[in-house]
Amino acid sequence: MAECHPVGFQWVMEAKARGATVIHVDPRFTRTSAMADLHVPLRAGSDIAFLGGLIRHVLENEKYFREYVLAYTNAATIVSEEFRDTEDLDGVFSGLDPRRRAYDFSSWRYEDAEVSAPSGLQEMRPEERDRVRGAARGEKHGSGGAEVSAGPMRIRTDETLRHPRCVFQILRRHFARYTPETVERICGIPQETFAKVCELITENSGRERTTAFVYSVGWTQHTVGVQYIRTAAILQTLLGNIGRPGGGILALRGHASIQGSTDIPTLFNLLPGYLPMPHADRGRDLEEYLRAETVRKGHWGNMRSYLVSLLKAWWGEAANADNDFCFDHLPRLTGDHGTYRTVLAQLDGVCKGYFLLGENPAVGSANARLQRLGMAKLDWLVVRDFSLIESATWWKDGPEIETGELRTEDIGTEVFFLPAAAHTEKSGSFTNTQRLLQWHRQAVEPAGDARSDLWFAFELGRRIRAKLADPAYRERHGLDDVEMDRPVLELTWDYPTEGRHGEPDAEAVLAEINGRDAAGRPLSSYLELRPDGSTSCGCWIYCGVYADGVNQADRRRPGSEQDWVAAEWGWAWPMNRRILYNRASADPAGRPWSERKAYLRWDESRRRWVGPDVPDFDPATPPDHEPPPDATGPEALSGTDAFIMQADGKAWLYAPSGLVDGPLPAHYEPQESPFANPLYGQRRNPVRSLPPPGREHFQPSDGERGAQVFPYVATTYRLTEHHTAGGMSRWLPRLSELQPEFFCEVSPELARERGLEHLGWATVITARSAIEARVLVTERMKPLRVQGRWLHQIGLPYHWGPNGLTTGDAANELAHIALDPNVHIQEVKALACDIRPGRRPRGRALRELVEEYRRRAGIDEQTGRQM
Amino acid sequence: MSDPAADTGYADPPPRMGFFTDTSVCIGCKACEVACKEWNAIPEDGMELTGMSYDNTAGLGASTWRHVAFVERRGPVPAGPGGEGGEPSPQGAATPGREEGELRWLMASDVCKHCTHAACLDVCPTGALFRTEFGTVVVQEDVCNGCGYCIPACPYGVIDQRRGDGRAWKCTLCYDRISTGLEPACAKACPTESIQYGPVEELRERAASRLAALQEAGVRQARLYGADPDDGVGGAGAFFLLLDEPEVYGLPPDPVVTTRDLPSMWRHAAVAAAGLLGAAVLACLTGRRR
Amino acid sequence: MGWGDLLGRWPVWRQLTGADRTGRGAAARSAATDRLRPRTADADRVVKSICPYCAVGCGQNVYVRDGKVVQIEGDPDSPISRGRLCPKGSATLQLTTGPARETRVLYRRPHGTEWERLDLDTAMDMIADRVIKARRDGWQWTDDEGRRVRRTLGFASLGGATLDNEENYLIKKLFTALGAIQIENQARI
Amino acid sequence: MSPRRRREAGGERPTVPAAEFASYYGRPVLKPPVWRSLDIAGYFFLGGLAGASSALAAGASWTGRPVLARNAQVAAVGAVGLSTAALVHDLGRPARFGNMLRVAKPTSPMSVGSWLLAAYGPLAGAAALSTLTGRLPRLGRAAGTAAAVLGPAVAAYTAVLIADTAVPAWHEAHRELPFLFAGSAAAAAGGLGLLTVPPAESGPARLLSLAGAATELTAATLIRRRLGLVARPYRAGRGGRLLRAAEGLTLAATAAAAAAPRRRLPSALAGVALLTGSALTRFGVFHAGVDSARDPVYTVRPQRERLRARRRAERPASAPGG
Repeated sequence: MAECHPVGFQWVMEAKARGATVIHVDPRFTRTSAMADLHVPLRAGSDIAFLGGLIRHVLENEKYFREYVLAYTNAATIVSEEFRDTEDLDGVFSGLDPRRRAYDFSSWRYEDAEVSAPSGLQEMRPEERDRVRGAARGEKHGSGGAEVSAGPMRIRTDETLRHPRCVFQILRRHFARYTPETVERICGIPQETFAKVCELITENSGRERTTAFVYSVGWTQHTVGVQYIRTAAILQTLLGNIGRPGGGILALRGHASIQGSTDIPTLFNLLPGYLPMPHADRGRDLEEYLRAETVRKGHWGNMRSYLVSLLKAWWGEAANADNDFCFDHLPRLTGDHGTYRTVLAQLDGVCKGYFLLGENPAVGSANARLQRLGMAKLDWLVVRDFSLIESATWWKDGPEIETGELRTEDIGTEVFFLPAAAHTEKSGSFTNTQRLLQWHRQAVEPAGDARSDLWFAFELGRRIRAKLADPAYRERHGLDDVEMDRPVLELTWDYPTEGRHGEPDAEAVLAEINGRDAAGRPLSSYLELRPDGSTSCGCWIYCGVYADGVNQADRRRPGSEQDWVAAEWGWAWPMNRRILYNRASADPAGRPWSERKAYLRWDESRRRWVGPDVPDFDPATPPDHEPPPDATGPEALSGTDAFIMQADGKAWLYAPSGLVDGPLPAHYEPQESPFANPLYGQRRNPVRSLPPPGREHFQPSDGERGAQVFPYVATTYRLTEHHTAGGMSRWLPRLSELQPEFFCEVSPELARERGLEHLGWATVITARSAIEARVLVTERMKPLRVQGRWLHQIGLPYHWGPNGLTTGDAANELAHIALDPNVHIQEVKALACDIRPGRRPRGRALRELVEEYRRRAGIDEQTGRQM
Repeated sequence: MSDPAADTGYADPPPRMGFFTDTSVCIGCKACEVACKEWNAIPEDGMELTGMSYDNTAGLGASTWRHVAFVERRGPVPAGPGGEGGEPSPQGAATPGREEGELRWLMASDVCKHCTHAACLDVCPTGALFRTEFGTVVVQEDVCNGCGYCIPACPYGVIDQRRGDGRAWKCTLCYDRISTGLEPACAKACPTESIQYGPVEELRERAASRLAALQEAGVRQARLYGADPDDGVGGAGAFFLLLDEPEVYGLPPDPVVTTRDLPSMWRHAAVAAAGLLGAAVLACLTGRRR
Repeated sequence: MGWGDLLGRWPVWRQLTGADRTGRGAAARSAATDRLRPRTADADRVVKSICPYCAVGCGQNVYVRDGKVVQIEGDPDSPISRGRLCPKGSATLQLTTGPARETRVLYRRPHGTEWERLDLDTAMDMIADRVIKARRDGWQWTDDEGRRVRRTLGFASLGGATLDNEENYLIKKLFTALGAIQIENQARI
Repeated sequence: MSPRRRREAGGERPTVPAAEFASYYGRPVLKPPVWRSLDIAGYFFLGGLAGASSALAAGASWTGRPVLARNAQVAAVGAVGLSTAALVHDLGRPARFGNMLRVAKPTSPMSVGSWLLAAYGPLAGAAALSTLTGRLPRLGRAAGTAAAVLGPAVAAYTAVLIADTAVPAWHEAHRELPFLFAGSAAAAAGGLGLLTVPPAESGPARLLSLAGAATELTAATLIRRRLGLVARPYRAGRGGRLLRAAEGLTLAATAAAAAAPRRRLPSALAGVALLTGSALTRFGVFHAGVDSARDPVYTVRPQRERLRARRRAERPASAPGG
């Protein structure tokens, strides 16, 4: 955190000054470790074992927050008899179809939850389920949980937590094997260190104290990434650290508006506000879509209002009840259309045009070579950025030109480079890592041809619409299918413009996102959204950001004039709530768990929830409220259903649905690992997403022939001084001079073992490619004792590429594209590799070296693809 | 100790301003380096990978007025959780062949010390270096003729000549900013308040209490550097809390302003000059007699 | 200007006549030093902004003079950052005003070996044509199993995590209306 | 231990075990002078030659040695002219040379020197001009006398100039350096006399050079004796080599001058050797200083020892009461 979010880290330092203990768990010793009270180096890719060990400690030693767990979690819920755990099936859950490499998760459900319900995944044929799963359904829960039961809620519970099939007992059994000895064997964490962590975390949780977990892509970039976070969620929920001040699991995201780009997603599987993109199998019409996606209880119950309002925002007058509010204008998914699949589609010649909008995949995406080869097959490529990044110039001076794999003259891709406007040259909002929308105002006009992406999108749409509306153009280009173009032509696409360049007024767009009522007045909260088409709203969770016609994201009441929650700075979704699920900060009766950790409380005299934050709960629903039995949606929530987005109002220790790779996390080895899985016969995530054979080579893992060719583990990361793939740092002397060259970090022990010299060169090799880096020998890299052997890990900052003021090979050349099955994120945090002294070969010899390694390791099309 | 501004012709000067750099909370982010360069429009200072941990700046100079040092060093445990210090960390022991003790990664942002008795200022022949009303020491870029005298005079190796420019440059403690009540760029940017700006008197009190708190917490290695008005430079206007010996960070352990010995030098030179004159005269007189 | 004035500006004279006898302080000041002011003090406007790098969302004040950004620093009002910035945030002035920014459209024709110049209007028009064609070429009313999909696989988009919400909104809205589904950003990576 | 840790600066290793010496990656604590040796050591030499020559010239003039007086005056004015040129050449902004007289700072030897030069140069020039042209002899004589008084200051102040720095080898030698420089200046002026003046008039030059050489050698010996660790750059490295050469030349010249006082050739050779020796002395001192600034051991260890000694001295005093 000190490394990549230094300004956010001020609050950690402040907490530390007030007595907080800081533990840093990371394979590397970073600037964060330097500030931590305890640094716990662990093997990259072993966090589930580590967190699982903590869960076991909490359960076995009765360290969980019992009242909290009973009141707010599904610990007492009884799970279906059909469910079989990894305990029973040697590392897989019930429902695994080995042929299709996918789970049928009907057996994971709660007992008595109606399986014969008329909708949802349950009803689908298995093939359909696979396709829907492939479409990253799990991600729709970016703002809430999945469905558990389609019928009225009749959840069986055992408040004593003794029922063998209650979630609590399943948890105990599941995590029983995550003993400190196991943690030591898998993670390389000595038992005494682990004991210290257990002690610190449990001592600092409960009524009086809270522990917060902070993670970044060190957790997500794995083939079991989502389950990493699930494990932390289970632990934090058991300890009562969710929904309370000083608690939580905080994702530190790396881009100014990466949260915003998930909320208003430029993501294939989502519509704004985490509404799923319609799927061909469950989105034939609006009703089918809603049946499949809506849950009965909680705020997701109002999905129709959210979607219809979105359709109204997009298609305005054209959208009405008679035509399903233009639902059919939406394209449908049939599987994974994520960025790595797109690259494969480019290689296959299906995808012929590509926009890169402030993104540099030639450096920043896994298997960067594949990215470039994909771009070389395009008809056209549009790159919008500040400088000539690698993704704009690969056709001229990319690594494949050097190796001779590509020849500039042979590449047919037409490339447009369009200079982008900077944040000072346009107005707009960023959503930061804590869901806070903050407005930045335009300071100056962009120079030359530089324009905002708002201008670009608007102008492109304007031109396309004009062309499509022009009969002569249609005639000339043989555009005879009018129906195809209706969604574009009927789109509401009329924004006021301003300034020298005719930039669209960003506030007008924000107003559309916020939504309007039938009279065109701005809405003030998503509770006002209606399913009948009388409201429009471009992103329901952002509804209220333009309440009263005021840009709430631009609120700038100084922090010094506010309390510590600072609710009048910017605007947080939803409804300006700063801590989600904050109902849980009070006990079931509505009293704070402790005065020290007080946040919300039920004020009986005013009959309201009061506190420094907006309650993440109906403000007038008393703690003792019991909903009528036939209630649905938000009305079905009781006075203690603190987790209002969840289908049962509870925090899920066990996830009966929503995840495609298991209701509980289990430790799986990374796709490529020098170690076997000592916990289960199942080595890797059985349902991880792999590209089809022929595009990429994987390496053998421990126990397989050739595994010893790649005996080390490399992990990629960022440095304070640079930014992601370097587009915003490698061109700046100020930053480049601070970290002027690509390097790898190795321990003195590895340096000795492989003859690496400090400041010399090393070549790092995987089955994909070989890269060279200057060597930093440092004791900050520490060999770990894993399964009785010493493991050396190699640190690779991934900022570099061949362009800019500071250059170097891209670490992502080494990475493969085996993905997490829930969200399709690549595994770049734990890569088995080899390292040797000296620079890498040039030209054709580079590919020959990689070929040689593949031969030595016996790699073929099938290597690493076993389930 | 006297007020350096009052001693240099300022009637009723504002309080002396300075930096307290608390390295125990420095996270090595180098925001200070960049903020300084942005504000003062300082050119790039070399693109070399030094291999000195994460320090590729290497040191203060004409084009680097803030420099973050990175030291990887084994030592006793700083503060243990709950305050008990000195207890060996569980993670320290495991690697065979490595030294005992926990690995520490010390980071410290160095800067011009703005000495009470500033050698650079004393020896500057043009008055380019001068004492401001805030007691800080600043080079006037419109005056400096690049004689280079200030450079070896500085006991900390701070000021240097910028190649291609010829003049000497160093931290101005953002004289332009502080004149209008703004804080220096580095202190403003510093995410963790490792760099604190304020009246020197107040900073010294703050430093003393921070030191006491750290020592109480068992951080025995903590010490103040440059805060003592009785030291060899009369106390620094920019002083530090360090977690190891000063020389580990590249700082001199006991710097003394060279001009402290100047009177003695002049005396010796006077005797030598007189001797030379006398010898010349005497040689002529003696020669005549012969 | 008389000789008296000139003499009065000679620091030696000031040394002799003023309080700064040793010439190390007040007497040594130059006229430029006396005129020194922070460039932020002469800004025409201070524009409130947010740092464009990571997702902490630090507040920034952008100082503008004569239509140019002259300084960017932390906004002390922000309860998130309290006026502080990391090295990247502190380098925002160079990011936005430095010489590394390209300000002209560049074009590489198929099989071309060098960049060429193209005016923005032409470029936009060409891109619009290419989108229309790629969309149509990759159009699917139904997939190979006959399910209605109403989409195009002909073009894709990647990027957006450094863009504004409003920009992402228009991109998603337009591309979805065009039937494109391969719309992705850094959040997947 | 990673290879770079404890890496010490290049060059000579200190005699004391390295283990107790810590530094930041062996980097210098100080900034070595940016002065070019030819300019600045040259300036020291020429300034010394000029200053001592003026004194010698005045003495010669008063005692009726016109050739010696004239030659010394000319040498003084030539040397001071060259030295001023060297000084200006070494400036980062030569055009701003005039700023040297912007202030008058007793704390700055360079400021003092600038004013000295500003006064001395014209005087030396006037004296020489008067002698060469034969005009205004009285004024010329007065100027010569004044130059003779200022000349030794010009010769000696440069020692203060370098001693008044943080450079260990210079600062620690601040007592001896003025004598070294004055002696060296005397030797040079005497040497020039020996070289350019017939034996009949060169007696004072010989005597001055002998006195100068003796002073110089004594001062150098004292420096090496007294400075401990910091004397090392005066013995070893480039500075040490130059100083050894300088001493050899000076000794040889002294011997030659003393042995054959009346013979022109040996005298002239002695003069050349003295001049060269004097120049090498300044270059040697210059480089010894630069070397001592480059290696952090010369900065850190003496300071560390000083601290230790002070702590030892303080401890008993503060002991009562615990």
